[in-house]
Amino acid sequence: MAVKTLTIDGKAISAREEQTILQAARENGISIPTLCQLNGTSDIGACRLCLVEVAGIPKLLPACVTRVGEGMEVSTDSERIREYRKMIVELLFAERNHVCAACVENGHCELQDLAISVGMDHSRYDYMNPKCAVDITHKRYGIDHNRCVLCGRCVRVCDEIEGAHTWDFQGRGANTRTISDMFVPWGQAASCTSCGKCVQACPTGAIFRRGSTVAEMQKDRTRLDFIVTAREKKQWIA
Amino acid sequence: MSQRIVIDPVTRIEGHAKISIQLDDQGQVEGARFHVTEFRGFEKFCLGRPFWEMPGITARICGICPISHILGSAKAGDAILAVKVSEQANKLRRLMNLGQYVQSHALSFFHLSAPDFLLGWDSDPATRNVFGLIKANPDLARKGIRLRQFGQEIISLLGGSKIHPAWAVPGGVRGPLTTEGIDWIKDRLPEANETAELALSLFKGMMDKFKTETQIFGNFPSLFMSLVGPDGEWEHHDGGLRFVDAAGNILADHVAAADYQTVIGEAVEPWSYLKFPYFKLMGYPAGGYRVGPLARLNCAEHMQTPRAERELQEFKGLASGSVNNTFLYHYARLVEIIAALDTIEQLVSDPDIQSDMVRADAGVNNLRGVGITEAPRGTLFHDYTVNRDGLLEHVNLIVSTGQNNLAMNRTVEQIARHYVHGEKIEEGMLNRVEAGIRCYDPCLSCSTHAVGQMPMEVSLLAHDGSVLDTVARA
Amino acid sequence: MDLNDLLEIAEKENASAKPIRLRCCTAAGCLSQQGDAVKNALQQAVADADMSDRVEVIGVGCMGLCSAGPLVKVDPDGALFEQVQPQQCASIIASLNGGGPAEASVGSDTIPFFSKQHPIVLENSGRINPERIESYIAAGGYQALYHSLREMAPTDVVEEISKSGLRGRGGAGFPTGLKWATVAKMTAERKYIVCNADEGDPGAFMDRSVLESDPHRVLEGMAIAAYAVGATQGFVYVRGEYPLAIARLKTAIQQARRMGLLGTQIFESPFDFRVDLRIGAGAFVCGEETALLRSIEGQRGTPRPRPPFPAQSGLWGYPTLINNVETFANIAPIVTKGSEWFAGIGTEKSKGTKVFALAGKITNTGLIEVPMGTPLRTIVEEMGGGVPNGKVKAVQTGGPSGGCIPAAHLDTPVDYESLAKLGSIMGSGGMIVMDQSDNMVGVAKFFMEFCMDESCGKCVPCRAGTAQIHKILTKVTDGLATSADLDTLRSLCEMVKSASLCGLGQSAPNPVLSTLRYYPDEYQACIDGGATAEASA
Amino acid sequence: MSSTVAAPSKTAPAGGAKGQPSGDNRYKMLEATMKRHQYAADSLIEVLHTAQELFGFLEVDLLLHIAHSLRVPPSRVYGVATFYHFFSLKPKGDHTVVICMGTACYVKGAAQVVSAIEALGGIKAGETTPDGKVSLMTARCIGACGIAPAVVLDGNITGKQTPAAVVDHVKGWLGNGS
Repeated sequence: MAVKTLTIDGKAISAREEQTILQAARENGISIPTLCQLNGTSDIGACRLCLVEVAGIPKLLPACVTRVGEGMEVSTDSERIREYRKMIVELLFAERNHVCAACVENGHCELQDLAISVGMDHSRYDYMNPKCAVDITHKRYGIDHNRCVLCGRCVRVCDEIEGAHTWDFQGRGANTRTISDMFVPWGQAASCTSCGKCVQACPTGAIFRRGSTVAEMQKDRTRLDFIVTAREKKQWIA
Repeated sequence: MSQRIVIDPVTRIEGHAKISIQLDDQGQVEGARFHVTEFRGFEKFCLGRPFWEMPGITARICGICPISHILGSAKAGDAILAVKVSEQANKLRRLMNLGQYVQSHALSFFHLSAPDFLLGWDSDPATRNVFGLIKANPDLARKGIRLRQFGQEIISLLGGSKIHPAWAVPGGVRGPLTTEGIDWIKDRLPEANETAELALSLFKGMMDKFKTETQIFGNFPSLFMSLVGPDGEWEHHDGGLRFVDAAGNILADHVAAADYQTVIGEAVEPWSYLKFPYFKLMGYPAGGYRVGPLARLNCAEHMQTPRAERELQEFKGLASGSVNNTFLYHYARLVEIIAALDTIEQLVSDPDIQSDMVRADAGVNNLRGVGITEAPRGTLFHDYTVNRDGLLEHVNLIVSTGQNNLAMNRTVEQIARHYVHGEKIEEGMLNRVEAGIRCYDPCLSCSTHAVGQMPMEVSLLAHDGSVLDTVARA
Repeated sequence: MDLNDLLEIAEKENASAKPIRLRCCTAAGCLSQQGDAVKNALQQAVADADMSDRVEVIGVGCMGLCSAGPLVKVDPDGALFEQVQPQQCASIIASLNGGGPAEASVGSDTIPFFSKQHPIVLENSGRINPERIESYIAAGGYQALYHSLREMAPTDVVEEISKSGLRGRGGAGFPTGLKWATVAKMTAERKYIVCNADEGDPGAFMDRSVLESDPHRVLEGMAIAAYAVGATQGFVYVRGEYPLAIARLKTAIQQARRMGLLGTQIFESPFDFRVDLRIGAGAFVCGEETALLRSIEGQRGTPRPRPPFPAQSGLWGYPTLINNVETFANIAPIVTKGSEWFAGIGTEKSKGTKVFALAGKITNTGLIEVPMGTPLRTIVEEMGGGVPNGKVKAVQTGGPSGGCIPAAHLDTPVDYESLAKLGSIMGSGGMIVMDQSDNMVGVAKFFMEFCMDESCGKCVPCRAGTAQIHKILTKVTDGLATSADLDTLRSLCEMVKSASLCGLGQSAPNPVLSTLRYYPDEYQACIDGGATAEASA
Repeated sequence: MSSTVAAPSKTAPAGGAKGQPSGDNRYKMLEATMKRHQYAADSLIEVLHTAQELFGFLEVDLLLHIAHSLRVPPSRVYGVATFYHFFSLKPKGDHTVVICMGTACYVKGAAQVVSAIEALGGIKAGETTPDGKVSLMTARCIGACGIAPAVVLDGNITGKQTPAAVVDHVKGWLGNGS
């Protein structure tokens, strides 16, 4: 197991060579904001919130997929990065119809936490006000596309951990929508095992337990971690 | 020469009132209109949302009585789930509503109206507010503030926050009251009782002084409506609808929530965003009715506790039939604080209040649900139609201010007739118009936005429509 | 099949050629102007005049000057007929037979449009019949492949390409030899070659023309690459919008396979190489290599972060070499004529030639191939003939990823570095000329709408950022924007450029940034003066 | 906005694709294509191309059939079919007019051609007239920049077009529907 030494925000750390900057940072108590990243599923580098600066490389690099390197000087909190993060969060808020005050996830939402952490008090961009539907045809769960940030966690958790691949995206660009099966209402998606992993994976109030009232929905990520760890370490095989 | 007076709105749309006073060609008040320009579009905004979210969403309609919306909405949700909430849950909901009565009524009396009573209608507007009151009568002001806090704290202990706790949910409530909460309430009850009694005796003692106001601040016969219990007792959350007329005759009784439209119609007037509900059997506008504390006392035959019952009967002694004086809303409000405190005392001693069996789980079993509750300022209706998944397809909200709308118009008109002289709007008149409206404690944000002053615009209009004078308050 | 067979085919093909040959352009541009009817009419006229023994009419690929199509060229005397109508064909044939001057308008191949060209990629275009492999072989085709397989080690081939200085013609200009060497070095049980023919830049049609005019050239380049890096399977990913190119590629693959130039044991060597077509389905982002790979795998064409680069982990996780059409088309000549010859053309850092598609407000629209470093002015004013009845305002290069170069910079030599310095890019080679009537804010908005619609939606800066940029630009053109909006626009463009996942998003703001840089007055005018008409003809 | 150059098949699935696949010759041809690709999941796009050629558009049941045959999750098939503008999940009109909106065509006035046809047909780009006669589409550069603006009428590329000329042509389609 080769070890690399590097600095993150001036702090000298060592990391295993197969680790990403994000993993190394987290192990050393340095927090880098993420949204699409979900432990146990593949990293896609889509939300761009974990972009970091690496000395000598002009491009910003996504910490979730960039491997550590010997002598790397990583900066996770420059003024430029902070500003970009804030812009990205503002773009997300302007893109769909997020109304925190009336949201099931209010107070427990990763997007809301991000907004607070980047110091966003309003979005400088115009609200797009897209027409988005709420689908609560599933017996136990619901999805409100107004609150979806298209992070794809539900798609990956369903495909990679549950193995059902009920979720996917349809369309593209700003018209991308999360869909179940052949764009049928969730309740009619034959492939859904109702396992609820997507509910736990969703960072916002987009996927929720049916019957949830405002601010009542709280995701429990440890349940996913448990399954992933148990599987990776084959804890279920005697 | 005919003229018109406009008390015109206000700089800010939301929660601001515009009042126009129309003069005839003799320069006499011909009529007055209280235009509510407040329009939040909640009924449209909610469409497509799951009904479970409605308690949280509709709580945003108003920062003053969110509890009523939460409770009304939760009850409509109960109906859609087709569940009967557990006794325990219902007691908790009732407790929260009573907490709200205490805080809202205390706010109305001590913070908003007391400066007029104690400092005088024509005192300097700059000090005619709660701060002036603190200066003039610090002990009373402090007591009032603490009484309000007591009510707020009950809400907070139950819901976890004072303003928008979406704690009542379709099927019940999210959780019970803790032992610490019960102890706290029990500790503070004696003080609250003392303040309430003090306020009531203070008001009774001033009744003679307020003869003019009692006569001209909306003194007219009308119908009254509220919820009453099975035996016609005072009710703030359950029971059925009762209509009584000015003479105290019962016109309709024990109307179930789901049947409200058999007795209530809603008219629309082009000059106001508010709808005008009326008693169907008498048509519009003859069927206009009043709701709120005065209506509840007029509709109720009895109170549930001896102390409150004594007060009710004394109050009822003021008139042979219904008490028709709008100014006596203030009196009724104080009686209700007494009743609320008595009931709170009963509830916190009930072991059910600590039960955790407080939430029924169910799917969509009815496509329509109506929830009615008595908000401090009057009866509140939440009427939802959902699709089979529980997404809202139609929403009808009838709020107390809407139901008092006709009465508020008549009140403004009566005050104007008495106080408008000539073509200028005088401060004394302005304050009395405001006080007349304030009797109803209307659910406009304006009733609290400014310290003791309602943000509104009043215009005086000549017969030909030209504006003679306008006074705007922000 | 060996070299002798090749030469034999070539000889036979040349011998069968009739003394007079009329070459008719049958590429998409001329076809859309009745090019096929002209060809048929010529054939009929030849038959009618009973001249079939010495005159033949052949369909060839693009001759370049699309604005003058349909084009007919007569060999060997070199007469060029422009805008030929079917009814003029009899007269043309009659003129060959001494019947006096033809009625058709006569062009000249000595005008700068032709004379300043240096055809390497396009050397066969407009000369050979793209639907006959024999025609390609007669022009020396597949000899480079033979030469590579039989006389060079794979490492020699990579070395030769490296020495030539060839850089990727898809836009970014990555050194081709380096890419090949990376794939060659990988040890894997399988490797792939992919030809990126998803020419999506609006205003660019070089690759389409090459595929329609000389498809075997591309296949031969791919085969040489496969040999050099050790791949056995290739894919041509071609736009669905190019039905003719697809048809000709299909024919070409079939013919090559039948002759044993693709398939197993090519030229009786142990080298196997199979090529399959993959048809794109209308997604600009699939021009991005990782998105293209996803698309070949039958998935949504969303890019992924690099590294790993396709050269390390590409199709199905195997090392994959991706080059674009024009890059592959350069391979055979380099192998045949040597890296030194190639390196002698162009500039120090940009070797060889580049094909450009000239379009927009310019007299001579069409395809040209010039040495790298040719000044923009030569291309636009001399070869392109400038703007008809007007002045050049700007030249847009690089499509939606590029920028607008103002007329003041026309003397810039066209190479990768110089264009980048001006805030544009070489791109795949589209050049759209704009005149004074074009509103640059409208142009920027046009490109942003394109990028917004083509964003795959995966990463937030591109998905939500392009939509916001477009919204702000709409405010600007509608006369509703303020100076503060321009600041928001600028900062948003910078963020989208720096933070997007793939090249589409990273370059999407270029048209806005370059017009903001060179035409701030036009933005300001929109703010000061209200709504402005968008660019129009 | 869907873009295509090839003329669509004029035969929409009779009674939808729901019928007995075995009784429909087009299903046999589709089957042959899938077989040629050995029912590999990665041939999805190729198979969708074939299906659209055969059926004119991709109905949901047809997509489900493909999903089952290639053993690809239905949501992925739908996701792919809607990602690419070439694929249409709705039937196209009897005639199609595709207006190239590439840069060269844009600067030569393609937008005006689009507006003219939108006004004539009362439809937006990407839509089909209510009578099902004409579908209007825009394309991302068909590579005919030399003859801009280019318009593809029922699969035939025409160059140097004007709004009036295209309107005349489309009027003919709308008039007699043939």
